Amino acid sequence: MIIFLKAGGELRTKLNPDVDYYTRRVETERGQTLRDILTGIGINPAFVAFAYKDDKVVRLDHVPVDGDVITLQPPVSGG
Amino acid sequence: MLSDEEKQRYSRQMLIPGWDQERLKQATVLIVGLGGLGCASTLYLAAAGIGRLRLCDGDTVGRSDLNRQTLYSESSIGLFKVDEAGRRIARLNPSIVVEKFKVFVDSQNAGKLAEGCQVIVDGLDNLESRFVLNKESFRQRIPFVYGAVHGWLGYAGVFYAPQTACLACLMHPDIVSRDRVPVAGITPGLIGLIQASEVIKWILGRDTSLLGRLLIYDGTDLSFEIISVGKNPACPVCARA
Amino acid sequence: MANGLAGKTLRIDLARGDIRSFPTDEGLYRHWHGGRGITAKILYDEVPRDADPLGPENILIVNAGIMSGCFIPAGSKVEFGSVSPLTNGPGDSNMGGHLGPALKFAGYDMIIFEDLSRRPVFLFVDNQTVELRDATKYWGMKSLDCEKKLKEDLGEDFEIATIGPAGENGILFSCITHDFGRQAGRTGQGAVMGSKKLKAIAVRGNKSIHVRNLDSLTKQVTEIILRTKKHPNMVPWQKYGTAFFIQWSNTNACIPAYNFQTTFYEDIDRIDGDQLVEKCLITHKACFGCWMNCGKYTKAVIPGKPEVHLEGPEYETGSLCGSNLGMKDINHVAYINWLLDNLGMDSMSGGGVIAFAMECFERGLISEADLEGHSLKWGSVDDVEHFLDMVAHKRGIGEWFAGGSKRAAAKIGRGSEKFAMQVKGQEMSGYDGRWAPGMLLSYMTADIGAHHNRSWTITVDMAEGRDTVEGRAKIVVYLQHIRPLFDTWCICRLFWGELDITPEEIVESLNHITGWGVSVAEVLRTSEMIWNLNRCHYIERNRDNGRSFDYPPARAWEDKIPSGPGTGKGLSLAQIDRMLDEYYAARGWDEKGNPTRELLEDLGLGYAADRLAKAGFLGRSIPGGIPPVRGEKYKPKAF
Amino acid sequence: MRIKVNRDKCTGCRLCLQICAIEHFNEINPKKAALRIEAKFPDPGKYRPFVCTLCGKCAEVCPEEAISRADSGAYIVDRDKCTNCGVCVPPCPVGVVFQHPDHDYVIICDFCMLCTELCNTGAIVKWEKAASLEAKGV
Repeated sequence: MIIFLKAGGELRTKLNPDVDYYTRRVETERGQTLRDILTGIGINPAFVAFAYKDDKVVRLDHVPVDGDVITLQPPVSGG
Repeated sequence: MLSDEEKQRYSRQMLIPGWDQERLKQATVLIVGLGGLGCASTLYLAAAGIGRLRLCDGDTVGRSDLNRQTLYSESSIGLFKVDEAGRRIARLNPSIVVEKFKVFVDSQNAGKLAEGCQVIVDGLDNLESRFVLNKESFRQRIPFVYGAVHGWLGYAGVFYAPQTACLACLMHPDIVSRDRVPVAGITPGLIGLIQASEVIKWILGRDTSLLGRLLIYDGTDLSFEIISVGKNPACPVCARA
Repeated sequence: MANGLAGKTLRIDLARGDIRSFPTDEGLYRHWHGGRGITAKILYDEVPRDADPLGPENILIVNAGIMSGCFIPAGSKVEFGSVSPLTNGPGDSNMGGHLGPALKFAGYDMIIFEDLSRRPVFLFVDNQTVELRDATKYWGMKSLDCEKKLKEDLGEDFEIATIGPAGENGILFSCITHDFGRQAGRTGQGAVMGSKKLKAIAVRGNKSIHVRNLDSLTKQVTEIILRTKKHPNMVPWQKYGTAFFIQWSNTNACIPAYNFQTTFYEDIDRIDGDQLVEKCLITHKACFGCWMNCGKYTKAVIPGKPEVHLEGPEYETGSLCGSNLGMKDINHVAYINWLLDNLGMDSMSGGGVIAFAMECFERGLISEADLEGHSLKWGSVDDVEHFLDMVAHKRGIGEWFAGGSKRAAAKIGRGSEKFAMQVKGQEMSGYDGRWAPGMLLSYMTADIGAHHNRSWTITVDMAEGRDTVEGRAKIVVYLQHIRPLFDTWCICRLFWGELDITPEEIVESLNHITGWGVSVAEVLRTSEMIWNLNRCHYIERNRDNGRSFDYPPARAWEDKIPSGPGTGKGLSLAQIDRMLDEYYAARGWDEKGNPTRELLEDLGLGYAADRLAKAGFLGRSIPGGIPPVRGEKYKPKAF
Repeated sequence: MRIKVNRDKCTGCRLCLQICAIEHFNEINPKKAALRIEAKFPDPGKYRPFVCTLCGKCAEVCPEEAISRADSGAYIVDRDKCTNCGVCVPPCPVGVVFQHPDHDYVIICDFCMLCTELCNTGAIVKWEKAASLEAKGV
C-alpha cells in the first residue's frame, strides 16, 4: 500500500521528500505501525516529537491504512 | 476597584464585549523563562494589566539574546533577566506587581513557583523543564500555556489535564531535543503573543481557542495549522483509567 | 469527528461565570460510553466524598451520550448526573424529549456545571453562543409556566429544561422538566440544579451530527422501524403508552395500593389506560426519533378547578399517584401528576411521599393540626393539593417530607419507618415486591435506590415463579447490566423489551455510529464497570458496608398481602437475606456487600479497589474466587 | 403526486425530518429537512406537520429562475442557479422553503416520499388518488 509522509521543520531534510517540498511517497505493507515505517525509511523515531493525520495527533504505534497522509513534526525546544 | 488612571489606561480594551479588567487585575500569572517567548508574553501581559506577574529565570542577558529578547537592551548585558524585565515593566505599567525568582525551574521548586497562579506560561528553552512544569500544572490543576520555537517553526497550545491532554500526551518525555537551537527572532515573538492572548482569554473566562489543541506555525511558508491533541490513555503524567 | 460525538464539552463555573469549551475526551467515551457511564466516572473522580450534594463542591453533569440525536430508534435521551441529595450516592436520571439531540446539534456532548451561582441564572446555548443569563424574572415560576415563558421570550425552536419551586426550595426529590412533561425525576437532580441557582437550560442548534457509517446505519434503522411497525405490541403501545400496564399490573397483583399496603385496587377501572385515553387524551406525543409515541399529552378536568394540560400519567405515575393514593378518577390522578410536574417534583417519589403521609394520617401519626387544618385522606385530591403546597414551600411539617419519606419517617418515628416505602432514601417505583422477589431484589440493590429501570424484573418473576427466590439474583445482575446500557448510550429502553429488538442489533447500530466495533460482551463489561464504580462511590460516601444499605422497609417482610389475587403472599426476612447472599455471590462481592479487589481489578478498576481499601470497606476476597461471568443471560418476554 | 397531512396524527417524533436530511445531504440534521413540524404546547397541545403543497409560489417569485417544476411534479431547486437570496422564503404559504448556513441554496421538498414511508402514525402519507388525478391532468 501507499502512504504519504509530510514533515515540518528540520525533519524535512531527513525525510528527503520526493512528491513535493514536504511530501514523500512511501510504499509499505499493511499492518506496519508508523514506528516500523519510519525506521524502515531510516528516520529515527526519537527525532519525531509527534505525528498527525487529518488534524488529529496519532501515536507512533498507529497503523496507517492505504492513502493516509501523515505529517511528522520535530521536537521544538527553543524559547 | 480600578483607579481612574487604570480605567483610562485600559479604556480601549475594556470596550471589547465580555472584557473584565477587574479579573485581569486580580490575576497572578507565572512566566517561566524570560527568553524570546517570555519577553514577548511578559511585555504584553504587563501592558494588558495582569495584576501580578511572577517572573522566573536564573539566567543573565547575553548579547546573542538581543535578536529576540525584546525586554532587554545593550545596557542589560550581564545583568539578571528578571531584574531587567522588572525594571522595564515598572516603566511600562507601574500598577503591575512583579515577583522575581532568580532560579531555573526544577522538580523541587516548581510546586512553590506555581502555587496560587491562575496560569503557567511557558517561556523555556528546553524540553526537560517543560515536562516539569507540565507535571506541576496537572498536579495543581493550573492551565499550562505551552510555546516553543525552532528556526521558523513554532508551536503553541493550552494544556489543562485531566480535562484536556497534557504535554506528555503530545510528545513522550524522552524524545531527543538539543540546546542552542537556531531561532529567527520574530518566531518567539509571534508565538509569545499567541500565548499571551490565550492567557488573557483564559483569565477572562472566555473560550480558549487552543485548549487541548496545538497550533503549528511555520514561518517559511507562513502556514498556521491547528491540530487537536487527544488524551493519551497511556500518558505517563495524566492518564485516567 | 465522525463518531456520533458533537466534539465539544462545556465546563461552566457558575460562581465565576466562566464558560469554557473543551474538546470532548473521546478516550473517556470509548471507555465509559457516555451517558450514565461518563457521569459515574466524572462524579467518582471529581466530587469529594464529604461534599454536600447541595453545596459548591457537587457538580451537575448534562450528558447527551453517544447515540442521542443520531438516526436511531428513540435516540432522544439526555442524562443528568450529580451526587444525589436523596440517596447521598452517585445519582443519575435521564429524560427523553428533544433536549439531548438539540445539545448535540448545537455542537456539545456534555455540559458540566461547577460551584454555585450567587444569583438566579439560566444557560442560553445557541450553537456557538453560550451565555449565562439573568433568571431573576423566571425564579419562582412553576416548571411548565417557566418553559412556556422562556419559549415566548427566546423562540419556539429552543429546547428548554427547567426546575420548579420545589427545586428552588431544595425539595430533595425535585425533578428537571422539559418539553411540557418529560422529567428527569429520580435522585433529586432538580434540587441540585436549584442549589446552583440554575433555573433553566435553553438550547438550539443547527449543526449536523456525523457518524462513522451513515449508510449502513440508515439501512439498518429503516429496516428496524419498518419491521417493528407491524409488531403486535405496537398497537397497544401507541394507544395507551405504559398506562397499558395498569390493568395488567392489578390483575397480576403487583400494583401498589394505599401506600403498598395491598397489591389489588378495587377501582382500577376508573384510573386505567382506557379511562386515560377516553377522558383525558389530547394528543399522542413522541420523543425525538421515536415511532412508538408512548407519551400521552392529556388534560385534567375537575369541577371547580382550572382545566390543566400535562403529559401522562404513564404507568409509574398512574399507579403511584393513582391506586397508591386511592384515587377514584383518572382526572384526579392526572391533576396530581400536573401538580407535581408544575411544582417540579418527581411524580414517582412524589406519589410515594404523599402515600406515606396519607398512611401516617390514617394511623394518626400526623394530625389535621399539623396539616394547617386540612386532612389527608385516601382519594382526596384537595388534601393532596394542599399537602404538596406545604411540602414545596417547606411549610410546617412540609419540611419533614421535603427530604423524602425516609427522612420524614426519621422525624415522625413511632414505627413509621416500617412503611416508608423506599431504599437508600429513594421511593419505590410502581411495583410491589412482596410477591415479586426479583423486583424487590432490584429495588434493594439498585445503585440509585428503589428504582425499577435498573432491572425491570417483574416479568421475570411472573415467568420464573413468584414464590421462589432461588436463582433470581443472577438474572437481576444480568438485567442490571443490560438495561442501564440504554441510559449509557442515551437512547430509550422501551422498544428493546417491547418490540423484540435484540441487544445485538443495537450494538450493531452503536458500531455504525462510532466505528468502535464492540461486541455485546464488551458493552456488558462496560456496564458492569459502571455498576461497580457507583457501588464503590456509594460505600465510600456513606462509610458503611454495602449490605447495610440494601434492605427494604420492614413492610416488605412483616406484612403479607391482605387482598386480591396475591392474598397471603409475602416474603420472610430469611428469604430476603438469602437473595442478597446469592446476589453478592453472583456479583463477586463479599457477604457484606462490598466489591472485592479481584473483581475490581478484573474490571480494570484497581484504583477504585485502592480507594475502597483506604476507606476500609474493600470486600474480603472470596474463597474459590469471583465468578468468571457475572449475571446469567436472560431474554425477558415481551407482552 | 401529493403528500397528505393528517395533522392530528402527528406525534412530533421528527423521524421525517431526520430521514429527509439524510437522504438529501447525507447528514443527520433536522434543520436541513424540507418539511417542518409545528409544536403548540401547552395550549392547545398539538403537533402539526407542514409539507410542500406544490403551489408553485416559490418558482413564481424566484428572480434567478432557479426553481422549476420537474416531470415528477415537484419543484426542484437548481443549486447552481440559486443565489440563496431568500426571496422565495416568505411567500411560501406553509413555510417550507428553508435556508441553512451550510448551504448557498434554498431547500425545497422534492417528494422523494421517504418521510411518508417512515411515519408510523399516518400523519404524512402518500396521496395516491391525487397522483392519478394529476396523471389525468385534473
